[in-house]
Amino acid sequence: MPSMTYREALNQALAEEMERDPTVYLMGEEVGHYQGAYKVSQGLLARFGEKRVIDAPIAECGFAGIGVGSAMVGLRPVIEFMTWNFSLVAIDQIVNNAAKIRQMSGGQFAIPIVFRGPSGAAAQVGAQHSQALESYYVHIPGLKVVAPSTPADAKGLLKASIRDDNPVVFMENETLYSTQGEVPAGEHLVPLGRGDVKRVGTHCTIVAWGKAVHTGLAAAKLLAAEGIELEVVDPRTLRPLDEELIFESVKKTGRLVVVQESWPVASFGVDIAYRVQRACMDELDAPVEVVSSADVPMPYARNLELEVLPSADDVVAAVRRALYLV
Amino acid sequence: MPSMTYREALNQALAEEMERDPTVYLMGEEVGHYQGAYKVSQGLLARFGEKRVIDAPIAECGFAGIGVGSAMVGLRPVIEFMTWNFSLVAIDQIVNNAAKIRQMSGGQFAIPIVFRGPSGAAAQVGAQHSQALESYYVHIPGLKVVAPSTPADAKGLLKASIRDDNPVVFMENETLYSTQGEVPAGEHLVPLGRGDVKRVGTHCTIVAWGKAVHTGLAAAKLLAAEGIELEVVDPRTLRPLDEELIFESVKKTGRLVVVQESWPVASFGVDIAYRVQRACMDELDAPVEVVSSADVPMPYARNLELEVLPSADDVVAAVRRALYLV
Amino acid sequence: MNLPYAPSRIEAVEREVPVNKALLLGLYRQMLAIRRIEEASAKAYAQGKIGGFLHLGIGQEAVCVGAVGALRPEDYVVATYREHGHAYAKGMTARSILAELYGKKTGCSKGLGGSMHLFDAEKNFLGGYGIVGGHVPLAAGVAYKCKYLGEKRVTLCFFGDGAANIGGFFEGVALAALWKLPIVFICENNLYSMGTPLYRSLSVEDVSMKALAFGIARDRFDGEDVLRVRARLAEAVERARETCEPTLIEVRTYRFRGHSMSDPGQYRTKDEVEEWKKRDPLSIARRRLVEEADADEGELRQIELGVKAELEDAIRFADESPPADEYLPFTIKE
Amino acid sequence: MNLPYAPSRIEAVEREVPVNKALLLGLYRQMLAIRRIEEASAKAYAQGKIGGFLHLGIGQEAVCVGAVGALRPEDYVVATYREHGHAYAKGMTARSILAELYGKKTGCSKGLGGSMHLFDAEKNFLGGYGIVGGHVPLAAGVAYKCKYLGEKRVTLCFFGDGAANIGGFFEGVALAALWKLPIVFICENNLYSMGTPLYRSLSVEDVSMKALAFGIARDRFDGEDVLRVRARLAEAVERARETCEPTLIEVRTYRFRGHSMSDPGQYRTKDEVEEWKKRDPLSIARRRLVEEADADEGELRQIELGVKAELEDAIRFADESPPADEYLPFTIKE
Ligand SMILES: Cc1ncc(C[n+]2csc(CCOP(=O)(O)OP(=O)(O)O)c2C)c(N)n1
Ligand SMILES: Cc1ncc(C[n+]2csc(CCOP(=O)(O)OP(=O)(O)O)c2C)c(N)n1
Ligand SMILES: [Mg+2]
Ligand SMILES: [Mg+2]
Repeated sequence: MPSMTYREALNQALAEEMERDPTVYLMGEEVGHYQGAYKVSQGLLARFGEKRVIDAPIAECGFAGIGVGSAMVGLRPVIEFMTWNFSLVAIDQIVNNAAKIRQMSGGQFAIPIVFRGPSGAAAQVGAQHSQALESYYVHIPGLKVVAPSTPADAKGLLKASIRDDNPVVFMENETLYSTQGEVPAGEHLVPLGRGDVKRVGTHCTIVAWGKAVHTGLAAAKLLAAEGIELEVVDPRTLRPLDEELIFESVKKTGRLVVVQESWPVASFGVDIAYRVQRACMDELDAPVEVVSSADVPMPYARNLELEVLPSADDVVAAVRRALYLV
Repeated sequence: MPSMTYREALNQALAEEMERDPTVYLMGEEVGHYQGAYKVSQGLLARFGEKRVIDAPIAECGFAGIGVGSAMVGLRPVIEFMTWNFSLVAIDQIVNNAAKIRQMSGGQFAIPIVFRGPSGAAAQVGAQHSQALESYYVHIPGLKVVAPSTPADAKGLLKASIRDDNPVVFMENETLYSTQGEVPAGEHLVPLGRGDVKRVGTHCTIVAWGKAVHTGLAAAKLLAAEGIELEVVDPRTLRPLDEELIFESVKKTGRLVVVQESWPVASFGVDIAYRVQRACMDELDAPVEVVSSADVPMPYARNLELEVLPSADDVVAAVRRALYLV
Repeated sequence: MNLPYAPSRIEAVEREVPVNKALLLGLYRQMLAIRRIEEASAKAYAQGKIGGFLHLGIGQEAVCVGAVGALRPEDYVVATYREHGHAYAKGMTARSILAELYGKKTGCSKGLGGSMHLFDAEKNFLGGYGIVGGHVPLAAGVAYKCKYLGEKRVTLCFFGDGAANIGGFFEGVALAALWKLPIVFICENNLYSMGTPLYRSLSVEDVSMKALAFGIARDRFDGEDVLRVRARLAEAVERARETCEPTLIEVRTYRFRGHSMSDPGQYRTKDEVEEWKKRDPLSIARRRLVEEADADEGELRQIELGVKAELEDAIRFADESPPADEYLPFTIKE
Repeated sequence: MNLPYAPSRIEAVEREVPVNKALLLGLYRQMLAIRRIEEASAKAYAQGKIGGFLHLGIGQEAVCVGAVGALRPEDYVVATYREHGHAYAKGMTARSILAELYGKKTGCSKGLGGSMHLFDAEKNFLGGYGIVGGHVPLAAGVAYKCKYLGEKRVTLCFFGDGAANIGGFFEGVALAALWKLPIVFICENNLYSMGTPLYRSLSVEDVSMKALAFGIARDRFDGEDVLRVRARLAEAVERARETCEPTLIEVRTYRFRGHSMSDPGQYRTKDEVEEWKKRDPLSIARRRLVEEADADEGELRQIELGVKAELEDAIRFADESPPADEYLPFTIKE
């Protein structure tokens, strides 16, 4: 299997789907001539031309709405937000149009659109640019929400998202773009709604998505030295959620730590915690822990930023609590 | 104590605070000449003039931003959203400016602003106008979130919110505006962050806010006939949350049903459920139940709308499950 | 250096449009049917058969009928929550509209949308929308698709004067202008957004002036004569179709009723409303038919009876249809 | 009826501004200090002492210095993420700016804001903002407060050409126009938003034309001569102060570096950049001082040495200051 970066995997998914289906187009700020702010769309303009790789001005509400309207009548747009932070000026289009038109029209219209881009903090980009917004989108019925953690998943999930007939919110992560991994060539599809066990273990389950999967894996590495084996479950799709896979793992380990970059209150991590506490009440040997970002707007200074973000050490501490080792 | 409607109580709070502090102003669509889309601001234009009661055009992002900017430099704006549904076109101002400026400026600026208006479904106003958005705002560090259920609380909380130095999201409910109740005259302040037991009971705790408090009370009435006494706890402020009051009640009853109009996934109701499950693990005799709106965009037809919204019967059923009566 | 003014591509002269009898008869019939549908809705609302918001366009019929009359069936319409007339003009039936308002399974949106959210995929009526301005970029997206696929189809996007301040409107127009999309933006300027008169919502009361910011064509005229509306729209529609140039049009009109059923409309004087009722587009069309096209009373009576029968049938249909019985699960299964 | 064009209140002629030596010396010193601050920032960024996004305004200094130079200390400035120069021109020190970029406790925002979020309440510098266009309504709100309290204070709101498409910008300008707020909106049109040249982002490349949609005053000129910028801004600022009339100004300028430190700027030719460097505002100011104001090399050298010492001190200060050590709890306690 060829090895490539998460960025290249996304690029390959876009290229393959654009090749496969002429109704697929990519629109966003700097996706064309600039080759993408984070180079995810490198080379696509040259290959598919200005008609299908469209540099949009800074008008997120406008071009998100263009995406929705065009999806209503037969195109399959991929709308890139330079980062998900900027989706807040377009969120009405996603929540009130993309997610609701099917219901409002009595099922006459589908909205096969993918909104994608990096979410979460990069490094020291400050309060307005450091938001992990999955809890916002996963709250909305009518949307699917996807957050890949590896190059293979990035490719397979993006291809599946583009083919899905529902609006899909696809959250990447800047700090993952350069990570490397094996990726099946060609027709590699990861079905939406199916999770994946990223590491097998017995003592405690970690549920995490996107970048946090790697925080979980790092914690697993630290704890393995002490003979504590974490099982890391990556749902990959947050909505619809592969509850079964999570429940199964928790029933085996009896313990759960959810790791997310999201703020804690009314977050998706807490939602998973609640669902597991209900479904696995009898099998749980400890209360479910949720490790989140600190509940503050992100400070700029690197030392404080690191304090705010969930770290492998935070996960280790939570696992220890779950194992009553403290 | 004088009796008045929830609408009148809000009106009184606005009038008193505007009387008390000349930096307080009210801005929103139709708040002035039209006397408010839901008549909350009735009479205020005549009393305070066009300078302090400002009819805004339909430009929510614009006037929300005007509120934030003016709050930064010494005014205390009350910004009315005709309904919270329309806040989605302004949410960037609330999340990225109002909530973050204090942190970003190293504490140099406070944003004493209140964003208020009705949230949740009215009756048959369809998918785009029937959203209970508290889970969105409660997610954001830097905001306080308030949702009064009675006329007295409406007055006391609005007055306290206007005096608070933080941005406050104040969620009313259209179906509550005409409800009647006793309201202390004059200087009646309900401190933010302090909950209230709306009904004392022993068998099961209900936590609910805003309109859902009344759903809980209706369920309590139904169950009282069978000798089941519900305790209805209304946090009133969702952020910061009066956890102690909730925990205390749950420790007494051993059971909890959270009732909310919000969609279920990554919602505030689920957050409370999780917190209680952790904090009261030993005292809980049954898993926490959360009764929410169905996880769909709101259909128009009345029969379906009623199916989607949480009802007293839904609460009764959840309580029965919590009491193992089914 | 003196700054040039932006060119307005249209010389917006109030041209006289000669009567074409057959055409006007058809448009008159449509306007009448729309009037009757809305009167029936108001009645059903009072009877509790319709719930939620109900926004009537009574008084404004010449705009939607004239504008949509300039389209071909394959062209698209995107509208606001005040869209019963637009839906009917685009070919939807009184039955499917009324049944939707009644929340019935047989409604155009299966009772799931309601008055503000009429949709008909077959008729290319792409919806009524409830968030002011939110549908403008969406409409640009529909036009985007037509250009993308090389179709010669035009999108007509209606909006109110109240939408001319909101970001979504500006962004939608800006992108349509930049990318030259085959779309016509038409502002039904009825002088009020809810209770707010123009002078308190717009620093420039002529909405078509916004076109200058984007360098697109504009037009502006009074909207009580359905033939004028149709003729003026035809120019913009053909320009969009042939050259992909968008146009921003303001049509002055007036709603005779309140903003919605709950609005008594106290912000307008009785005199003002009466003055506008003298320019009722239905009366004007009828008068022109008689005075300029030799239509006789019998002919007109025939139309009026036809509309009456259509409405009686539609009301019965809406009444007798089964209620909506299921909402959609939130996602489409693969 | 022929539609009138919207009046532009300003005859935007390129007037010659005569040299006032003392004034120009002061402005030159500011521009030089800003240039040096940003060069120092670039160096510190390369050394890993500054993180995150760093957007330099090198090449654009005459705009912020000239514009802010038209203000009084009690006037307000609201800016974008490319705001080091604006902050310095408003009276903030090189120390407090650099320490902020270094993430230090002694920074103007205590190390919590960073390069994009400089704030100084005392100097009435109300921040740099990172969401394009999001600060425009906020700035209108600051002006709103001044009018509300009857203060004769003006708010100056900077934005980029890239912001001229986004809803927040339009809404902020629309409300300022409708309510006649004492504000000046100034577009630093540096011909690119990130890698996108004007012709691919704006259907009308002259951003000041947006004023026509709102009936407000506008102006437009080249921004390489700091005295011209100051003089032209002074007109708009005084109009705002005296009559509460907002103005929309476009100033043409150019950044010599990439959009941010990570941008190599490959979308521009070397020739284009070199051509613009010939219009470096610092060289122009220096030349005018020598050629038109008889400044001698000694005088200028004196200034240059002063700036050098200021920078050395500021860099040392930023280096030696303790790191930020706590962020703020999310709410203010009663
Ligand atoms: C974003 C948003 N803000 C507020 C509203 C509430 N609202 C509904 S219609 C309306 C007035 C719109 O007036 P106009 O655009 O002139 O259309 P008209 O009703 O006159 O047809 C308002 C304020 C809304 N639906 N959406
Ligand atoms: C709403 C939003 N969308 C996208 C971005 C990403 N972004 C940051 S700066 C920028 C370009 C802005 O260009 P311009 O307004 O011309 O200002 P300049 O950088 O040239 O000073 C973009 C796209 C953002 N910060 N905010
Ligand atoms: Mg109107
Ligand atoms: Mg620029």
